[in-house]
Amino acid sequence: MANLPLSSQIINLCAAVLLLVSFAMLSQRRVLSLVQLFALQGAVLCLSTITVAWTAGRSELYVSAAVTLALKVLLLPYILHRLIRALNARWETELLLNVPATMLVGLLLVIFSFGLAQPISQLAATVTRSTLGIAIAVVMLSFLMMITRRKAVTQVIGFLAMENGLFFAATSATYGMPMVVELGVALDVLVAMLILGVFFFQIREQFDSLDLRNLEALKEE
Amino acid sequence: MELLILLCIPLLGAVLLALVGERDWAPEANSLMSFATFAAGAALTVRVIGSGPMLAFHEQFFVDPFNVFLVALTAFVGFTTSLFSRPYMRVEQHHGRLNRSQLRLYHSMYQLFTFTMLLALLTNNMGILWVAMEGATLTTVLLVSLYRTPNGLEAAWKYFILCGVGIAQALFGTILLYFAAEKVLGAEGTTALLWTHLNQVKGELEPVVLSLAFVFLLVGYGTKVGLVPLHNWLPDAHAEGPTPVSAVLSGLLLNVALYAVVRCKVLVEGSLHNGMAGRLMMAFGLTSVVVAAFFLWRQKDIKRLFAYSSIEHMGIVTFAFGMGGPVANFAALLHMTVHSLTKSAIFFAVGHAAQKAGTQMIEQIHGLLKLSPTVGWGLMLGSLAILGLPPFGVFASEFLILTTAMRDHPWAAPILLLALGVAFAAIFSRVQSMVFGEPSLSRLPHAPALLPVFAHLLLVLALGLFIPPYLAGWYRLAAKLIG
Amino acid sequence: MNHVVNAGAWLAQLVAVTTAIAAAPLLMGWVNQCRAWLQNRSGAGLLQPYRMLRKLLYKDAAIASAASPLFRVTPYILFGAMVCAAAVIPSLGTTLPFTAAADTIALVGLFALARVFIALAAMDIGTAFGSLGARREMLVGFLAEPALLMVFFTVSLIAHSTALPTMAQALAHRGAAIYPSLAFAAVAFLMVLLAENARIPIDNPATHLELTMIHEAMVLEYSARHLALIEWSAALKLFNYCCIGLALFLPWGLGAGDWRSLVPALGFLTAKLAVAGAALALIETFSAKMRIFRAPEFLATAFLLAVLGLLVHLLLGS
Amino acid sequence: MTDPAWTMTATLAIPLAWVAIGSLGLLRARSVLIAGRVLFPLGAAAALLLAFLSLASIGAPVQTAVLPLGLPDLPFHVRLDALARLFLFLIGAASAGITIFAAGYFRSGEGTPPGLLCLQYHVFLASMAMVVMADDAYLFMVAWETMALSSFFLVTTQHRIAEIRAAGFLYLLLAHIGAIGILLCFGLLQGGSWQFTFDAMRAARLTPAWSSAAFFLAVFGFGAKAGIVPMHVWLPEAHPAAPSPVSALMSGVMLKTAVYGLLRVGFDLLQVRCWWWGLAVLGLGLFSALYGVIFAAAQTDMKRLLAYSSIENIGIIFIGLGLALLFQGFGMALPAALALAATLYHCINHAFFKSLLFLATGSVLHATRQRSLGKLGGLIHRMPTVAWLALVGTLAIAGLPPLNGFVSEWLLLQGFLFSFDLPHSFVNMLVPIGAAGLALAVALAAYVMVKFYGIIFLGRMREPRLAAAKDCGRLESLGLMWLAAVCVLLGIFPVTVLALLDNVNQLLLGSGLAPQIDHWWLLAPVARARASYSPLVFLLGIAGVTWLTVLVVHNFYHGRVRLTDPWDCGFPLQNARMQDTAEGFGQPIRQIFEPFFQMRRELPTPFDGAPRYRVEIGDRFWIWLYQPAARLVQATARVVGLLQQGRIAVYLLYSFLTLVALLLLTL
Repeated sequence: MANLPLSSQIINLCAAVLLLVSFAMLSQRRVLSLVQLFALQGAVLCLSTITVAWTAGRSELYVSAAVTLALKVLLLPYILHRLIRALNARWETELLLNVPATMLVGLLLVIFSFGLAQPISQLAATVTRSTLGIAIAVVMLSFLMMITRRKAVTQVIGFLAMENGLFFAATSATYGMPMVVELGVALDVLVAMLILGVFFFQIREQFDSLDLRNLEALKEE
Repeated sequence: MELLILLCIPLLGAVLLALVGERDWAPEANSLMSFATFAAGAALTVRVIGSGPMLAFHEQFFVDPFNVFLVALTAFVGFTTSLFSRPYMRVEQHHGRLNRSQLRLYHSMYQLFTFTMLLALLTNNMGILWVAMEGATLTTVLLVSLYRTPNGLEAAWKYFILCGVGIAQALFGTILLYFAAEKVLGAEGTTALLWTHLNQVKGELEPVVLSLAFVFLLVGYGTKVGLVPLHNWLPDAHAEGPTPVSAVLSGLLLNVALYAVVRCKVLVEGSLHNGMAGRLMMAFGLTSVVVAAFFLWRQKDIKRLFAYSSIEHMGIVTFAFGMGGPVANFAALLHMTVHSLTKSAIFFAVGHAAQKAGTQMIEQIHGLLKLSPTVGWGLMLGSLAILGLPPFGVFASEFLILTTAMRDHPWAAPILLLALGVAFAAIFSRVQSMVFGEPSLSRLPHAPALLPVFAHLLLVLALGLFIPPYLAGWYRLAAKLIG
Repeated sequence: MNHVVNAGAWLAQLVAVTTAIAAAPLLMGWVNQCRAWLQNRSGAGLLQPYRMLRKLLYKDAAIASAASPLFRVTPYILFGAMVCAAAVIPSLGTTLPFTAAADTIALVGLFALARVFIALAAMDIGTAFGSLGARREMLVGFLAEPALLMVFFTVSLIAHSTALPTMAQALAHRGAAIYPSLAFAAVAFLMVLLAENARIPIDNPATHLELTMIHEAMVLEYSARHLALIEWSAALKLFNYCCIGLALFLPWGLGAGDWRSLVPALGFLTAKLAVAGAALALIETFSAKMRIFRAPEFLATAFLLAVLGLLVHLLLGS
Repeated sequence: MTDPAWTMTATLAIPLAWVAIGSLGLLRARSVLIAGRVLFPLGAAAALLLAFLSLASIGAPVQTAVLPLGLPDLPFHVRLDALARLFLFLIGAASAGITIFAAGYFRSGEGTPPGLLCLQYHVFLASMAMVVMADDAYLFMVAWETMALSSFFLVTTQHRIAEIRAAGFLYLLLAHIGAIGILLCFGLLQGGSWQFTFDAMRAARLTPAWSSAAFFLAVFGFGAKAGIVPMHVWLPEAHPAAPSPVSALMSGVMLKTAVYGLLRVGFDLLQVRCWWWGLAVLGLGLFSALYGVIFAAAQTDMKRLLAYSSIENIGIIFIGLGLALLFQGFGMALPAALALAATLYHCINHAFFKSLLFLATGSVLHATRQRSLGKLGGLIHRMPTVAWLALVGTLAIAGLPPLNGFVSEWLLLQGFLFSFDLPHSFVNMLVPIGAAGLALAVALAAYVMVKFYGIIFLGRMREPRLAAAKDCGRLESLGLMWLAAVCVLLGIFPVTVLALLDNVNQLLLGSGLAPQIDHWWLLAPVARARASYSPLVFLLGIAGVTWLTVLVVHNFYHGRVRLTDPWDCGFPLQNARMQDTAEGFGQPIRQIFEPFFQMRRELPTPFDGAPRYRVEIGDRFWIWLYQPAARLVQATARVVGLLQQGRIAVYLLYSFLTLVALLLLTL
């Protein structure tokens, strides 16, 4: 570690924090805290993007960082916050898998992700290559979170966290995608969030709750 | 130029219909827009056939025989579906299942969906392809949940989450692709995600990265194709949305998603040279065919039934693309075409039948032939066509796929045939009980639009007996492109 | 065996057919007479069948009003078929011109034709007994027919032919060779003969007991000349069967079919038929009528024996 | 007439004309008059033309053509050779009679409108003709499945009746499964050339193992269509469900296309043949023949009875086919030719007599609206034309001389006689047992046909309303007469027919019976000393003697007849219900062959006020084979259905696990 430049150390730190936040999200039952963790995740992401932009001298990454800040740190958590208050869905009542077991699976996933990233990282020329494994791990953990949660809101937060992981992968492995794509992705995420917001209201209108157990009627009996 | 018009018309239409989509003449406007799109698509097709592949707008758009054929198909099915949806949506409104604002949403999203489909097909940028696919998901989510019923919401939610997660994997795959390409093409330009460039240098791309990328891309776009075991959203979304949406989902969206997979496969195969991508696709395809065939046995809802049939056929096409080679690719393209035409025709007929019966439950629909012979025959012939009975075109493509399978992978042919047999028994027994027997239906306030049904079936029939040389040549070119 | 279409052969053919037609009731009378003797009765005499026929022919026919033309035409067809069969069977000589028209398989077909017609006629009136008889007759028929065919197959193995004259010739000239397969075939043939001709143990020609009768149940509705023709056909059938049996298993003394050989052949035939008739009477006397449901077992045994004969031949190569 | 190009064009024009005629029917779909008086007779004329054309050119050299249709790399190939021409003759000649009958038969009412029926009917005809003409796998499959499809629609004409729908479904399902077998067979046949023309398949060289696989796939596929046990279950369901002309066409003609297919594959496309195939086909045929005829004897529905009889006859055809394969496998040219000729002969025979009988049941059905044998009887008095023509068919199918059914059975038995010369010591003992089985089947067929004819047409009417039955119309009787006449002609002039069939022998076996056929009136396929049969002499003999007897009896005695009540051993109380029923007539068979049946009896007790006896005959194969298969599919579907159990988390898990598994795979 010692011989790494400061920027890399910062990025690595960010990566570690991201991973930590992901685990925190995995174990967190309070929905509002989850939103805060999500905002934190976005902030760390923003920080790491700025660092990458500064280190690599890629000016368009500043734009990305700004979009991230606006969207993932401010706008989306705000929308979520409002939604949760409006829908009165503060608590995740129960998980499909208890927390220790989830953590254990998460740990295995992290090992798996690191193993997966190993051959790719060796090819990467960027300063941030070692963080690719963490990016994959974040994606996987978000996936796990979506699987284990029963509330529609938490599932969406998991979905957004996964998006964060992807974004982190994009910046850490390749200094970001072309701008058009970045913007397109951001637009999609925003629109998705809006649509989901509408959905929450409709679901609650129909079922009086956001519990996903209400959404198990369509099946092969 | 045609390209720009082609993309602008549906976008304009979406905006326009978002404003006036609740008017009485909105369905006609929708059809008109779709027709204009179709005309532009036809013009583009003619041009590409005449002067070969083209690039446009800083290489951001790209048209070759492979995608132009899908563009033409998409525009055509989009147009005929809009024709079908005119009386259909009017009847829905009449029955009070839809209000005016929902109708406006429907029309606007219909056009937007067409736009995203065309964008996904025409773009040269793998990133934009992803954006368009996600856009298509978003528009169709709104379409699926149009009725705001509990089941509709559930279906839309599942569709959204599953496809959203799936497509996130595809984004990761795209990132990895970019990661690999960047080393060869350089990060400075924006060329590193352009398919034409990637295709030129595919031999130099890093195999390890590409194989990982392909896994993510396959799982991602494969979710949208409806490959088993990623298919779970598909039957729900098909069954709960309005029937025109089911028709375009089956007829177009699945094709476009598969198109994305195939584009990726071309790159990956070019880099890996070990047939891994093909084998994966074959495995997914075969699983889908077999599992879907058995799923068909448990269906009580007519639209779900045909949704599973779509999974089955997408499995067949995926399998064929997985096998690769000129004949299999040719057959797969042909199968895509005839499946789109046939399945949308079936959904048209099913839509009318379900409206007449006031239910989608198979057990409660009888004697279509007696009360409405044209709808009955449309459904019957469409089902027979989709089941691969000659002289319909589906048989032609299945014949080619099966014979190729016998040659290249003899073990797969009996499995495919068995699944086809199981599917035959399942679908036919149900359709027969609906079409035949004592009638249980009522009349509708608007005359059904049967022109699209029989136009599609006639095309499919013609393709079974005679494939015009220029069409065959075009398929061959496309098949060669895919390799 | 070239197609000899000379007058002499045709005349011999005519003699053979006439002999058959004329002598068939005599054979029937002889069997009945022997049976009477064996049962310590004096019997009605050799000529009783002729008297019977004459009486029937002179009577007015009484026909059920529900009868269709089929009912009336059947006795004639039956008689025609039996006469044709008689013409085909080499009873006197082996080169009679008509014999080429049918081999043994065709002969079996001819018997089947007669059987189907009489069964149909029996069903025509629509009485309980008629259809009962038809059913039983067809039951016996479908079991006897394959057995008979197998018998012919066994013999044709030796003769390499299914044409009766050729078979008879081949067997007549076999010298001292012993064919065990023929013994099986002969027993099977005998069993078929008993069944097909409505003799004990399958049927009792002398009874009208509804539980047991087969042939008589079918012809209950016939009277007068129709009945006469049917009785005559039955006699001809017995005669034909006996001649087939003789041609296959005791083929000595058959003429070639020309004038000179005709007279000794006639003598041989008379002698052999006399013995056969007596033997038939003996068998009938010594056995008891079976229940109708036992008939399939009886005929299955015949069938089995015939097939065994065949296999024995293949196994022993002789 | 024998100008090759001209006959090819003309032969191809006829299916086209059929399709055109059928399409015309759609213009006035509801008009019985146009369909019945114009279109169907036109179709019959085309059929007749096809028959004559094929007959006249049967000895002509092989002609091929490529049509500008089909797949880009595999346009439609057609080919006319002796085999194709023979079956075209069969299709044309039999369908001519059936179509002219149909012209008078179809009426408006419930079910498919006549115009549409006309289209389906003629497409059916055209597809059968194309099956026979096809010279590549694609066209063959297209025609084959079109045939199945059009006949399915014809079967389900009365689709509002649930049993008919079920029958149609079963039929199409088995046809489809059979088609899958055929497709696989073609896949093997191309033998690595990946050309799906039949020419390429002829040129392919397969190993014996692959040849055997291909052959047995063909037996499976074509057997499903032909109704070979155990793929026969659709036949007794579909034939009664269909309108009678359709049953006639399916049973008489369509089943033969399956035989054609097997002949084409077995003798023409496959170059390597093994003798033991013959044994297997022979065994299958034998079992089918016995099974079919035993079940036919137990039936109480006249069309079901005929359907089972079709199974029997197809079994006999397969016996012949197996025998021919066996002989050819051992290089015995003459016996092979004999057996093959017998097979082909029986195909033609069955086409005519079975069509005749099915059409006769159609007339009975129209006149009485009754299919159950237990409610018919005495119809010879009300429907003499139908009854007498049906008698011809009955005698023919029962295999009685001098009609046609006997000729083919005679030839087949003659073929069996050669089996003793087979060089394989085990086989030469096994095959004669086959002859015994065949003889038993044929004898049982006579039993069945006596039951069929006697109960429908003879005796007294079992229901009072039968008295209102009317004889068939003019067009219908014309159709029946044509078929009956051909039956008689085929029976009387076997030598002429054999000379025609010999063209096929030459094509498929490379050798024929030709030198053995010399006298036109005397059938002696091997040598006169060995066996000979002359139906003409036979017929003249019987007719002459009968006539003479009539003359003698009437001249010497007298012809007075008194009409009375039946005597019946003096039983005083008699009514029509005291006749044997269909169940009663079948009772001995049910008893003897009890293990074959799945029987459910309902017996009255001695104290029943209104005693009732009921017996239901079930097919054991249905219980042993089809129901377990259906249950297996259902069970699998149930298991598969667990995949979709509604919980989104589980779906995500699938996606997740798939991803992880694939990643592990690539690592």
